[in-house]
Amino acid sequence: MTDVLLQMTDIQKSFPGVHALDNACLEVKKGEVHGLVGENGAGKSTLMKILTGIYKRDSGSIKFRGKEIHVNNTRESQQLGIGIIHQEINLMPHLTVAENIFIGKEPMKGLFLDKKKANDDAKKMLNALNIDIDPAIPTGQLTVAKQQMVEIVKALSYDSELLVMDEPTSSLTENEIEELFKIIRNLKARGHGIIYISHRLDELPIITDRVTVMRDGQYVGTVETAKVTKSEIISMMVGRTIYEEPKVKSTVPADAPIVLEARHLCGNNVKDVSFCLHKGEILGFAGLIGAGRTETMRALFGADPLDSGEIIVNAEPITVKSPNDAISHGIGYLSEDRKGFGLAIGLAVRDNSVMANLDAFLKGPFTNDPKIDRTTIDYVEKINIKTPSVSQLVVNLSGGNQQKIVVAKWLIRNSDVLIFDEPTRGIDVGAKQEIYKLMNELVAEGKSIIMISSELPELLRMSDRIIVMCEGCITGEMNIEDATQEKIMTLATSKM
Amino acid sequence: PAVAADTPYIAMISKGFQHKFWQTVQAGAQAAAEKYGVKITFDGPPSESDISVQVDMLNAAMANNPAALCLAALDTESVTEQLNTCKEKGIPVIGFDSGVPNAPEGSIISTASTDNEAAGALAADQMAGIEKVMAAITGATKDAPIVLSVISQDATSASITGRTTGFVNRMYEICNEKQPGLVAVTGHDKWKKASESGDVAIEILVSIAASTSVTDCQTAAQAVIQRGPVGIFCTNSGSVDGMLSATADGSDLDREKGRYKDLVVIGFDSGATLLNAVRNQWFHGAVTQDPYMIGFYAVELAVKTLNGEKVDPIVDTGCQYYTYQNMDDPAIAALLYE
Amino acid sequence: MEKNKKFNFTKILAPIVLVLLYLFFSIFGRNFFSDDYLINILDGSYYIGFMAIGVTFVIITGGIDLSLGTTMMCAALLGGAAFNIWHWPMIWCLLLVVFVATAIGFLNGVLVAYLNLPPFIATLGTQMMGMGFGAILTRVQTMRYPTFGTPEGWFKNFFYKTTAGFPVGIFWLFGFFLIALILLSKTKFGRYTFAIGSNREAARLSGIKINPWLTGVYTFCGFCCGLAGIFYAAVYTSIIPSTGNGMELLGIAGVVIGGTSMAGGTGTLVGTLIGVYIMSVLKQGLMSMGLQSHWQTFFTGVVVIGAVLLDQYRLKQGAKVKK
Amino acid sequence: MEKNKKFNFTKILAPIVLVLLYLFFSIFGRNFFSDDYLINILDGSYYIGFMAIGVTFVIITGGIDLSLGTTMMCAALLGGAAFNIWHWPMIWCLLLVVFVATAIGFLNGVLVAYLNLPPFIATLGTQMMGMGFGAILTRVQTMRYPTFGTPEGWFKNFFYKTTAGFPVGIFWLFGFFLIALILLSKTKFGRYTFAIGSNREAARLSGIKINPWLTGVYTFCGFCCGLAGIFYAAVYTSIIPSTGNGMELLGIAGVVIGGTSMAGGTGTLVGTLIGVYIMSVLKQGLMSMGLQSHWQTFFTGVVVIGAVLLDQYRLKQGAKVKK
Ligand SMILES: Nc1ncnc2c1ncn2[C@@H]1O[C@H](COP(=O)(O)OP(=O)(O)OP(=O)(O)O)[C@@H](O)[C@H]1O
Ligand SMILES: Nc1ncnc2c1ncn2[C@@H]1O[C@H](COP(=O)(O)OP(=O)(O)OP(=O)(O)O)[C@@H](O)[C@H]1O
Ligand SMILES: [Mg+2]
Ligand SMILES: [Mg+2]
Repeated sequence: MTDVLLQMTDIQKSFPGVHALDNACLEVKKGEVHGLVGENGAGKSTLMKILTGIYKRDSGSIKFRGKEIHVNNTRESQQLGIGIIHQEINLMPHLTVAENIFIGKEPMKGLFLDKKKANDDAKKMLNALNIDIDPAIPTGQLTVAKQQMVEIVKALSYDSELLVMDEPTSSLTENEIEELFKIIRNLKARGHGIIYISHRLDELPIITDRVTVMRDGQYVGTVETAKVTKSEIISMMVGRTIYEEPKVKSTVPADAPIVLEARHLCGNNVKDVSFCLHKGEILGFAGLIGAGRTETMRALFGADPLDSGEIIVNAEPITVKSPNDAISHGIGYLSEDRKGFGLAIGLAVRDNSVMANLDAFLKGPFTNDPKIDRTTIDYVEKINIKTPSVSQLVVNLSGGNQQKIVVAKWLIRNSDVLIFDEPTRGIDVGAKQEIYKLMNELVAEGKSIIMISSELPELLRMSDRIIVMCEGCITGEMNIEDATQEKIMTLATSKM
Repeated sequence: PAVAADTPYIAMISKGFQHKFWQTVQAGAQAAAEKYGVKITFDGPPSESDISVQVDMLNAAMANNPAALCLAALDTESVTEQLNTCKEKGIPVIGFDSGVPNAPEGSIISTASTDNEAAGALAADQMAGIEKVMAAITGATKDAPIVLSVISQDATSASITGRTTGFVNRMYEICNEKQPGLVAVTGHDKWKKASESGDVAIEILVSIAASTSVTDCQTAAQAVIQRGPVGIFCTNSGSVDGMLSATADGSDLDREKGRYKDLVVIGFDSGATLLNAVRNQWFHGAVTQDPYMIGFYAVELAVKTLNGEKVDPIVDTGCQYYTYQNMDDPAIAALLYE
Repeated sequence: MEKNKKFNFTKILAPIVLVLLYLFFSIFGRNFFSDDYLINILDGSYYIGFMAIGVTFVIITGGIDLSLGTTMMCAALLGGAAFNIWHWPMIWCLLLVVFVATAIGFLNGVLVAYLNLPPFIATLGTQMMGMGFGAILTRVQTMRYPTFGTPEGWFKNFFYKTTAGFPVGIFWLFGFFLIALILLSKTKFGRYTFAIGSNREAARLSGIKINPWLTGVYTFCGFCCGLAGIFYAAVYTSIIPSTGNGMELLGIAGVVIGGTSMAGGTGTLVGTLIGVYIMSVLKQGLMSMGLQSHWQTFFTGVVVIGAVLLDQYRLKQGAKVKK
Repeated sequence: MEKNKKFNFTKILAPIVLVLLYLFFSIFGRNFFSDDYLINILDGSYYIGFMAIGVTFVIITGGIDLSLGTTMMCAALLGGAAFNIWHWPMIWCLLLVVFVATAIGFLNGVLVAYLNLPPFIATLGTQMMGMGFGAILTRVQTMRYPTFGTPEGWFKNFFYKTTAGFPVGIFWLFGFFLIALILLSKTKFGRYTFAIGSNREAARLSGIKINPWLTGVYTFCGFCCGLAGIFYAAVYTSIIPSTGNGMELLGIAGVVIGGTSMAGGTGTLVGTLIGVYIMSVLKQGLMSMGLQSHWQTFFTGVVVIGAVLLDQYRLKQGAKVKK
């Protein structure tokens, strides 16, 4: 029993209206990488936040190194030797890398801060992980991936005996993930315990020893990674078995007309991008983080300025100076950052659903509220949005349902071309399936979709054609019949 | 709950509350109230530009069903309607301090006040009576013009404009007699007057502060001092305070070693700092009113009116000029407050 | 859910506070429970009411307007100048008041929307500019509006009190309030006001042209200040140059007491109106108790903090989730 | 990169504007280039300077303090009451001034940090409360501090001007400025001030106890207001009750002109000091040109907007990234 580092038993936690954790359990041994998986909202992050003192548990016991602990805040958990890398990036963008790493434990020279020592030490730590970042620049100027690396360095700097990693790889590239795994293995070798949360189930066999699965706040079971398959884990997560069925052949007829064509688009991190989209097609965009896919689509959509290039919709050149221009030509854009750019989460479902098309819901100078409600209800039913009513605030819905509301918004606007940017980011397996189904229905109805995704299996499953980008340029294009993960990764990493 | 019906209630609304001047007025009013057995309340807005606050106070006072009202209006027009209402309701209104100039016929029974134009003129007379000022006036030429200045905290309140006008007019008169056609009034449109000949030997500069706050009065004073005037008249406590803080509490005006030792300054009212400045001869002197009697008369007039007695429409409560020499005379000292 | 809670609070708790305050002063104040005081309560809050209605829209967009008071005064001053100096007919003077205030609101809108200045700073700047501008143009002279019974005195009878003494201003304020209510809840303008305040970027990516709408909101707020200016002039007659700063805080306090969050995205006009009347009752009530005016200031501060603390307490969970 | 640009701007452009303004008025103003005006420029900005230094910290945390001016006045009033009414020795009165202001700052801190009120609202409330409180306690009497040459006159010689007329206040202001500079850039307090403003939640999750530190920042700001109160009293002698509101905007304007962003996370004290002097030079300069004082108000507004527009323009890219 001495090798048990952490033992969490029967943890209960309620938020008003939500029973987030119900008898959750977790046991981590020394020198173990312990995977923690479950659908969105299963309570993984909440459990970790309870462990690190951010939330208070309602009941249950936590034993760390055999001793019952009660931590009230992050500092206390740090002092006990429990560190955490949060799911969301938690850096202070105006502070430098070194300042962020040493926040709360600044090297001091008497009463004053020792900036030089901080910078030197930070440099050493970054070098040790092969990360090339200047410790003296503000983190706000780093890419998301580099910020993630800084987070990791910061968490490691505490030299915690138990380190929680809540989706650390969600915005890292393959190479960076490889570096991270090296670090994890190193920590493990030194006897540290690691809790590793991820939605990328493929990572589990590579890095974890055991996996605990949670569902709806409850403990489902703990298994040894080597002894289970991915689909077994998935069925534990969702309570049913899901079969992935990659697309083998494009469903688009060869003579389908071109609905959208981009010619030589140039903008911020967009370098001479040209492509076309056929009616009824799902066009996948692959690439590593920072490949410029989002930028391309934002420029196309008028969200960011376009330096040069032509956009042709249904054989007619159009000028796009603002999203409004793009929308009026039947283009809709689902942002990768739902809360930031996609939804007014403080407003009701019905307010969001008609936001892009309010003009169609006016009666004279006034809004036609009954019609808004009717239409919204129609779409809630049609695409199966789970919400108690259309006056529910969006903030209270789960991620997948929020995503569907964005879809409903563009459908209500009657957009023919839909740009889905990471439509399944941060939503759970079940909800993902629903989104896929919805996308297939939409193309069957004659709509056309551009889908950006960082998950290759997803792209291979959904797309009719795949375009690969790297550093702002298109580096390749292939039909689904010819596409393989290897081919895409090669193109995604080949600089022109 | 209503006050016992037998003690008449008189509401007094002043123009301010913060300055010692008003506290002395209140003391006088209180004394009269005790003498005549009436109940009074005394309130005023936080600053002398808060017209809306005063109007609200007046409305509240009227809603309190007073037997009589005593009022020192910040601005006549803004209370005209209330005065008419009082007249209809038969609530007698007594003006005090600057009163309610140009009030509608018959709405003000009587006013206990200083004749402010006379007070301003008195300051002008006193200033011109000082030898070196007179010498400067007679000696001024259009090539070496001199400046005489008046600093006021605002151009709105009747008492302050009255004093300003009194001073400017009398000074203009005096100077124009000595230097015909060479006197101009500058600084503010209300008093602006070009010289008759087009050349200027004596400039009477009217400076109005940006707001009634001490900081703005000080800035106004600083700007005037920079013009190197021969004499300055400050028309009320606010501008006196501004002047004092622009001159290190007046010590810069020290007759022997001050930076502006030749500058003649005349103040208005009293108060510890001003008295100190006068006593040290930093200020040549100051005009004082009789705030205690203003308050006392106001209540007395109200009581008399309530008793059906006939009262004079104006009771001049008088003003005096004091210098370091006479400020301890009992007759004067009684008018001064710390 | 959260919104409903909020509605409940604004719709029930704030009115209860208002009624309790009124009862309290009716018992302890001198003659407070009377027509006279009721009329004072109404009269003293027209101008604050108009400002508060306007700034409610601005605050819902997540902005702020610090120029409310000086805009009102600057506009009223210019209208007064038109009347006193240029001798325009009254009606034109009133149109000028509204026009000037609307123009300043428009300037605020352009600064905030097109030039992307933080609202606090943009309106701090126009606050000072407006205050200076009015004084410069009128040469720092007090401007006076016609009084009852003078040739143009209809102005007062029309906006303030009938000759019989009936406070007609209340009809104007409530009439305008209803229009604003419809504007906020039943029109595109209102919806976009909420949308911008809730998530500006999401609104933009939904094809809403943020800049013109946001400019519109500030312009509307300026327009409200213009109306406030007319009613201020009708009630108080004289307009002193270089004043008006500080009054914006009364307007904003009304909105805040009414339960509208400074973070934007939510807010109710009913709450605002109740907030304004809570302040007005407090002010008149303290006067009826013979407490001097600084007690009002003190207690208004207490009420502002108290109201928001209460709101905070009820919305605790909602706030957490939002964060 | 962005930060560097900002530093360059604050370190070079703002001083250039200051120098240009000074030169401009030296040429066109009457007697502007003189000791007298220089001293006026310094004297008139002590109290604004202290307030601005304090509120710079608050603004860096992403907050705001609207109670600056009234806190200063309330504290100065109470100190004056101690001197005038209770006849305390001067030194105790001054300690009382600092104590009262610090206490109000602490209250602000508690409201903002522990009770989680939006800073705008919390400090709006304490603004009103402070204004009322000072007036209530002193029974609305103007409080006067000792003048030069009176028994306790050392106070003025010590804080304002030596008997020889040298403006010693400047040493105090600059001395305190240096201390604040070290506090902001060299200590944990300063570091956490930036951290909280940059990302409060991240700072919290990094184990920083936000509440005490944030309370500390507001308390420090209150302390600065206390110092401002002493210098206000030293320069202006008389403290009038129920005043001070509006002055907070001067302090805030100084910070804003100095290039500190209202969004929090960045800011420089050097910029703040330059901002304060830009306002002071403008004020005195316009006076020296014989322009009436409301021109100052107008131009201060223009400068506030102009400064931020310029800053905006240079930081355009940075802002985009932040968004
Ligand atoms: N502060 C909160 N207030 C109310 N409900 C909360 C709060 N935090 C979490 N929840 C709810 O608790 C449940 C568990 O959430 P949690 O974030 O732990 O899930 P998760 O497993 O980490 O999901 P994901 O994979 O999306 O990160 C969800 O239903 C969520 O909505
Ligand atoms: N204003 C900016 N300044 C500096 N770098 C920027 C700026 N905007 C974006 N970038 C960088 O440009 C790159 C492209 O970003 P982005 O994440 O949008 O690409 P992407 O291909 O859409 O990736 P994904 O959608 O998978 O995250 C990133 O490295 C990002 O950090
Ligand atoms: Mg999570
Ligand atoms: Mg992207």
